[in-house]
Amino acid sequence: MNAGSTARTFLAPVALGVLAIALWQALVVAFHVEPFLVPSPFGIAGAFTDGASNILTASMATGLNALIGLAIGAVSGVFVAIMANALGFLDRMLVPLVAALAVIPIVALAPIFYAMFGAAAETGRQLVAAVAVFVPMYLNTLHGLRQAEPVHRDLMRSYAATKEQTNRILLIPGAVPYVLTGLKIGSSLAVISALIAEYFGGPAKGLGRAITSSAAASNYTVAWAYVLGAVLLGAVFYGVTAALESFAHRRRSGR
Amino acid sequence: MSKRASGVLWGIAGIVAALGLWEGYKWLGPDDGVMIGDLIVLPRTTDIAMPHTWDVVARLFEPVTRAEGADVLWWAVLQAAAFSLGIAALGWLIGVTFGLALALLMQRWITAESAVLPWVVLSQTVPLIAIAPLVKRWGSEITIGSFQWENWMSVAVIASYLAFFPVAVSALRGLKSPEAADVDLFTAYSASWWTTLLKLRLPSSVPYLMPSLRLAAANAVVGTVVAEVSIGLGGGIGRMIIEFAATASGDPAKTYAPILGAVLIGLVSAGLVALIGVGLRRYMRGEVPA
Amino acid sequence: SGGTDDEASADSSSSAGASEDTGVTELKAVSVQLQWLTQAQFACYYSALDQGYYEDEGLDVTIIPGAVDIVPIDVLTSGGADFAVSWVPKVLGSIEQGSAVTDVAQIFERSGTMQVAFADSGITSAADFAGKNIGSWGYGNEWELIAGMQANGVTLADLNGGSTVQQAFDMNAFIAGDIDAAQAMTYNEYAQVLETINPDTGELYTEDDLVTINWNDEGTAMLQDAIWADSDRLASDEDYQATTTSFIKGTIKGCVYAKDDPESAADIVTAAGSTLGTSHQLWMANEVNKLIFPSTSGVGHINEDQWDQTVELAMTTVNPEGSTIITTEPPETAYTNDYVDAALAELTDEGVDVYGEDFTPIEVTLNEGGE
Amino acid sequence: MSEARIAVHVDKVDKIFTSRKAGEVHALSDVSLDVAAGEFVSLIGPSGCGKSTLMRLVADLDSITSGEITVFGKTPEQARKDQDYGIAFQQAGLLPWRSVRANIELPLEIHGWEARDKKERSDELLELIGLADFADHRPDQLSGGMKQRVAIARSLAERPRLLLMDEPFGALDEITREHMQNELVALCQETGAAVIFVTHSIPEAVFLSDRVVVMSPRPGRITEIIDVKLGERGEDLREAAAFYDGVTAVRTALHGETPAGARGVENR
Amino acid sequence: MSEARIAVHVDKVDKIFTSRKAGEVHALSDVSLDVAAGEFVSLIGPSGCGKSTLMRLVADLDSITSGEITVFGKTPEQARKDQDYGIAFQQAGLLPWRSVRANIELPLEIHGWEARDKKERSDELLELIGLADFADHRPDQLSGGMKQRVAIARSLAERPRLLLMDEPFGALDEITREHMQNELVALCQETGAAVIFVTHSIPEAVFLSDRVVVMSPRPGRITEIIDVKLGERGEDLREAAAFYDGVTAVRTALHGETPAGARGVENR
Ligand SMILES: Nc1ncnc2c1ncn2[C@@H]1O[C@H](COP(=O)(O)OP(=O)(O)OP(=O)(O)O)[C@@H](O)[C@H]1O
Ligand SMILES: Nc1ncnc2c1ncn2[C@@H]1O[C@H](COP(=O)(O)OP(=O)(O)OP(=O)(O)O)[C@@H](O)[C@H]1O
Ligand SMILES: [Mg+2]
Ligand SMILES: [Mg+2]
Repeated sequence: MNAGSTARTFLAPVALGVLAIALWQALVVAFHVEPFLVPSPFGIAGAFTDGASNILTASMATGLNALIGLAIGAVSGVFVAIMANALGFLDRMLVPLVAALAVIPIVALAPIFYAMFGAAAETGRQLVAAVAVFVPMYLNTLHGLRQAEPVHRDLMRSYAATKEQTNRILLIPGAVPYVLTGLKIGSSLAVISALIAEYFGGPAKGLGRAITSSAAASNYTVAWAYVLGAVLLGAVFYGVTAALESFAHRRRSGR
Repeated sequence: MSKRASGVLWGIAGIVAALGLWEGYKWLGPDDGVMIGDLIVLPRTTDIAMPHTWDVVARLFEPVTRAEGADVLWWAVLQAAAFSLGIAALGWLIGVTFGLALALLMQRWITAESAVLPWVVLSQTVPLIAIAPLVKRWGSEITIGSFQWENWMSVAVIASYLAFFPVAVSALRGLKSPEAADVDLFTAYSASWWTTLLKLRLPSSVPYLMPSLRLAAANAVVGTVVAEVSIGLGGGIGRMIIEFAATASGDPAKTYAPILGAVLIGLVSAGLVALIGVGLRRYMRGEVPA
Repeated sequence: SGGTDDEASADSSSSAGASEDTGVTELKAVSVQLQWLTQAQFACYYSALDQGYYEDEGLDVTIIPGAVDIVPIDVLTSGGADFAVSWVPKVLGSIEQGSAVTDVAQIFERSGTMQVAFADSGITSAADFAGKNIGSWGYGNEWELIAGMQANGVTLADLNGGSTVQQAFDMNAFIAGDIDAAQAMTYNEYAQVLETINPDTGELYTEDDLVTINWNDEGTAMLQDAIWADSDRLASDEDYQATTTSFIKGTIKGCVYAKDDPESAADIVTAAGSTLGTSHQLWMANEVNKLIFPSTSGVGHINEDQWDQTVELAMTTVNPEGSTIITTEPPETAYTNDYVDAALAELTDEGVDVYGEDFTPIEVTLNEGGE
Repeated sequence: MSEARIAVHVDKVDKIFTSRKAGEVHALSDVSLDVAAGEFVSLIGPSGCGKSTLMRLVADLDSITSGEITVFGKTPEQARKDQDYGIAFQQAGLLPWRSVRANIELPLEIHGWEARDKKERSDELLELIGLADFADHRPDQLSGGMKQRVAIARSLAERPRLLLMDEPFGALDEITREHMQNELVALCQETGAAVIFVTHSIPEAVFLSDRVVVMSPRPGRITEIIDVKLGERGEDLREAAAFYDGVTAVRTALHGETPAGARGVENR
Repeated sequence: MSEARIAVHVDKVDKIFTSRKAGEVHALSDVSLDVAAGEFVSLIGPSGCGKSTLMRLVADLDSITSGEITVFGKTPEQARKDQDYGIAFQQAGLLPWRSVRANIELPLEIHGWEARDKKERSDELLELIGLADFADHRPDQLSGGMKQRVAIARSLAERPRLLLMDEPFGALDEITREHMQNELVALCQETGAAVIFVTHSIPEAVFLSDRVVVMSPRPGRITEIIDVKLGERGEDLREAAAFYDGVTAVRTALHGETPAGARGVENR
């Protein structure tokens, strides 16, 4: 049973992936599907290895923006959530603004940020990623800060702890797992947002530019190799944050 | 004052404060923004970067163009918003259905969960702007009898691609949320999987589902607008954003109109989802964030 | 509602009815994929549709506007359209990737792409680009720029930041000074700048405030808007061959109409769903006319020297990934004058002036925001 | 005892859990127990001694590792499918979105009873637990004791010959708890069902049971079975000497001490 | 009693909660009670009778509606700020991310003790509760009883003259519970603190207390105060006659019956 469940968590998804890729390859070969419809997985893999260094360079450019955006969004999301939790009115004032922020599409936001912060700099992209990260960060942190159990609140009050002490000792550590959940959700959003923002300005580097310029020349196998790069980059971001999250949850499990 | 009314008032206060902050900064901040070295850390305050809030509002009441019979801007935006909302709603519906089906599959067979869940997560790391043209191209291959795949269908499919994810993940959590004792009770009644699903798991999943439905709605809106831009479907907010970009320098206030439209449909869709929540209130005991 | 203004098409039901009455054969459904949104850049097609020139040729034409991620050639090869409008260098790349398409009419004889800078920037030629922020749209629209830089001994690595700056759909980045020399079409982005208030004067920017580097003058111009057809169908399908000639013929008539009455052409495009400002639309129609007329050898005829120059540049221009657009000469089928010449012949017979030697552009006054 | 008179027969049962975290847990070791029809048997013992596990095996909510269990002469699985038992847990486990009546009717609904019969039976049960006025209330409008009464009514809905109860009063306060115990005694007398009752409370076990099964952990086994047989149960019993004797006997068994003669005296 | 000898003075206190759902709840009505320094007083009564409320008022976790409370002659707020009391709840309420030692040091940390003093005091307390070996463990590695011991150590950290405990053993099983009661008795004797102890368990109240305050609900009021005075507490006491008498007395008071003479006899 022990071995069985390990097999399930690791082998099952791999098996499904292999199956899907095999089927994909078989279909492409059997029906002579044109690459502009669906390139073959082997073709993509080939283009991926051929262009590995270009893809790596592009991934680094996009990944750095995503990382900075993630950091800005995470820090500001947590900070604003702490403020909103401490000042009830701020929380209520932010409700419509956060709701609006959650539904502004990147395509609308990116041009504004480039106009504000300069189109030749990476700042606009980083901020687009930051905004995408901010929303889940803020909501999760706020939720986490409110999870403090009444017994703990009573305890802090009985110690005549200051607001600052209550925040530092009780609320913020208690919110950590929720903060990390927000970070996990935000991580892949950061990558996608930074990538899409490349369409609208900033230095012509990165995965987004590479995807479009390959696609514009009908070079879909290469375009897909860059998409694969984007997926891997997103997976790395997600994987690292998910590992952080589960580590925190494991440390915290059971009360 | 009722809690709801005070919430609305505070919300309005928040919007006013944000507008005040905008105008205040625009008034005080330097044209070139606040720079550290070459890096702009606080935005520029030129009319192009930050138009006056009242100019944006005033622009809404002027016609889109000076051409004969051009619609007044707010009306054009409203029409585009309604168009995009319709597609987003369809995308939401497809996404929610698919997400629920996936969650059921994963709840039913633990091996399916292990096999599928990582790919579900990975699917969200695919930049959708890259898949949008593909969906359109695949769609153009589809003709069944008189049925012809239309571009707006591609947009709806892309919207659903973003919408299904939170639903699948939260619904799975919700379906697994009943306490062991409750599940035992149903086992003791030798209830079938279906009965347990209908009478226990689905009702229990509502508190998990509601926030994810809202998130799915927001995602569907974002997906619709991005896909409209990407594959160039006319009539909606996405297309309007690119079209108006051509006048971004000469008429900066105009570019904000479709953004307001996007926010509007986002909020309307959240409101519509909240209506569903009213119908399911009996099953709600606090929400579990998606 | 919204979905239908997307694709412009003659009212097919009424024309079908008309054809029964007159005994003319039914109209043939034809679609053409543009490479960008509805605007006066495509005045030829919209005018032809509006004026019934396509109908006269027995065609029921649907015009499909493009978008950010739409590659017209792929729409053509995947059967999503019968013809596509696209720039030659981009398509050469697709051809090398295996797309079987043929340039059947070179509507634009001249390139509309230039690099625009402020007069006080010190930039007067591509040689001055080193160390500057140079804008480009990407999507294969950057080849003339890169070729021009290469001709002046400037590589991408010499630019500030080691690459071009991604240009959005607006000119904000240029006006804000983020981009020192921005890519601009004579008929669109250049006008966008001229529609913007110069904060120093409180008036609109004037052409005196700007310096332009025109690739036609620099010798690195490449062929732009051309009508592309499916090579395989051209080779095997006689019906398609005839349609091709008819479509080119109708289009050229549309161009001539736009040349003679740019105001009307601009209105037609606006009515077809473009939201560009009125003066901007007219400016665009007028500038596009300049790219077509006067025509050296008849509108649409592919001049071999221009074609060869484009191919040569495509084989020597190095992209950011270090490779050239194409590595081998395109196949024979990459272009043909057969259909356009047939169309030109018929038009000449009908007394249409396909050279426009007497063409004189109008004066267009741009208003703020293109209004 | 003849087959028919035996409700539950547990014979040399072992239960070993294998879990990823804790490895192998020997939850029950060589446990044998017979419960007669109509008999009230309590299981008591420190946390982790396997009380719940034993009850769950009888209910076929877990499967045994070795040994044999029969319920009314059938396998536990068959008994479960035949709805031979009713069950109640520590948390009332009411579905919060259902009214009191709908909660009571849940097993009937699952087993496809007619609407009329359901209504009739739930009316009866509501009367029995004294909550007829609360039929349309939702669980969160009830006190803890009321919820537990609903849960018990639900477990009785199909008139089972065997009731399995896992600390059903564990979450109640002492006073409500004593009240519920009185009610349970009355209900059992009325229905004549056999009961396996898991508890942590010595007085509760003594007050309710015909026999108290004392268990010890690691591995879970039965250390002693104490006959109580207090006769007629009533409020007075709780202050009766026989009751205190029973309590002392169970406490002594639990603490694993050999009851000394001297202490027995001191005890009185 | 002189001021100095009175730990807690509760005088004609009323507490009315106004909540959106339930409207006005009269949680305490005309409650008066004095607790002497070093005295152990238990509050017992059915759920909702206001035991926790009374304790929370003394701790200044809620504020009174009318009447007066003083703690060592000060207002409850002042007493709270002066850290005159230690408090423990039903859930141990340990912070799961802090080690056992860090949990015990929490109040010291908040009140700015020096690192050395903190360490010294927590060493003492860990010794006292017998968990010195577990200083660096996290709460989730402890059993329920161990957690509760840590919570009690925490409440003792600043050597308060008054301990407030709200069902601290409510979540423990009977055996661990009796064990903890013994420990608490020892601790109190050592420190000489006054204790207000809320419980649901009659034997627990009787075993621990000098006086048992019996309360009744709607509105919460004190119905009887029973002197127990069992003298030296030890394991034997639990089976002693005096103990059972105390239990009976409290039960009778709780059930609101007038103790009849005849019953007193039957009782023995
Ligand atoms: N599903 C399971 N997987 C692994 N171990 C289990 C499982 N269920 C119970 N156990 C273990 O079996 C032993 C007996 O558990 P059980 O729940 O029967 O004890 P209990 O007597 O009911 O305790 P309590 O009084 O705390 O309810 C314990 O050590 C427990 O940890
Ligand atoms: N914050 C509050 N708001 C409204 N009503 C409250 C609040 N706290 C307690 N009450 C009510 O006051 C009454 C007394 O509650 P309290 O918690 O003191 O009872 P208790 O004796 O401690 O009960 P238990 O034994 O269940 O802990 C109850 O009716 C309760 O519902
Ligand atoms: Mg148990
Ligand atoms: Mg209480």
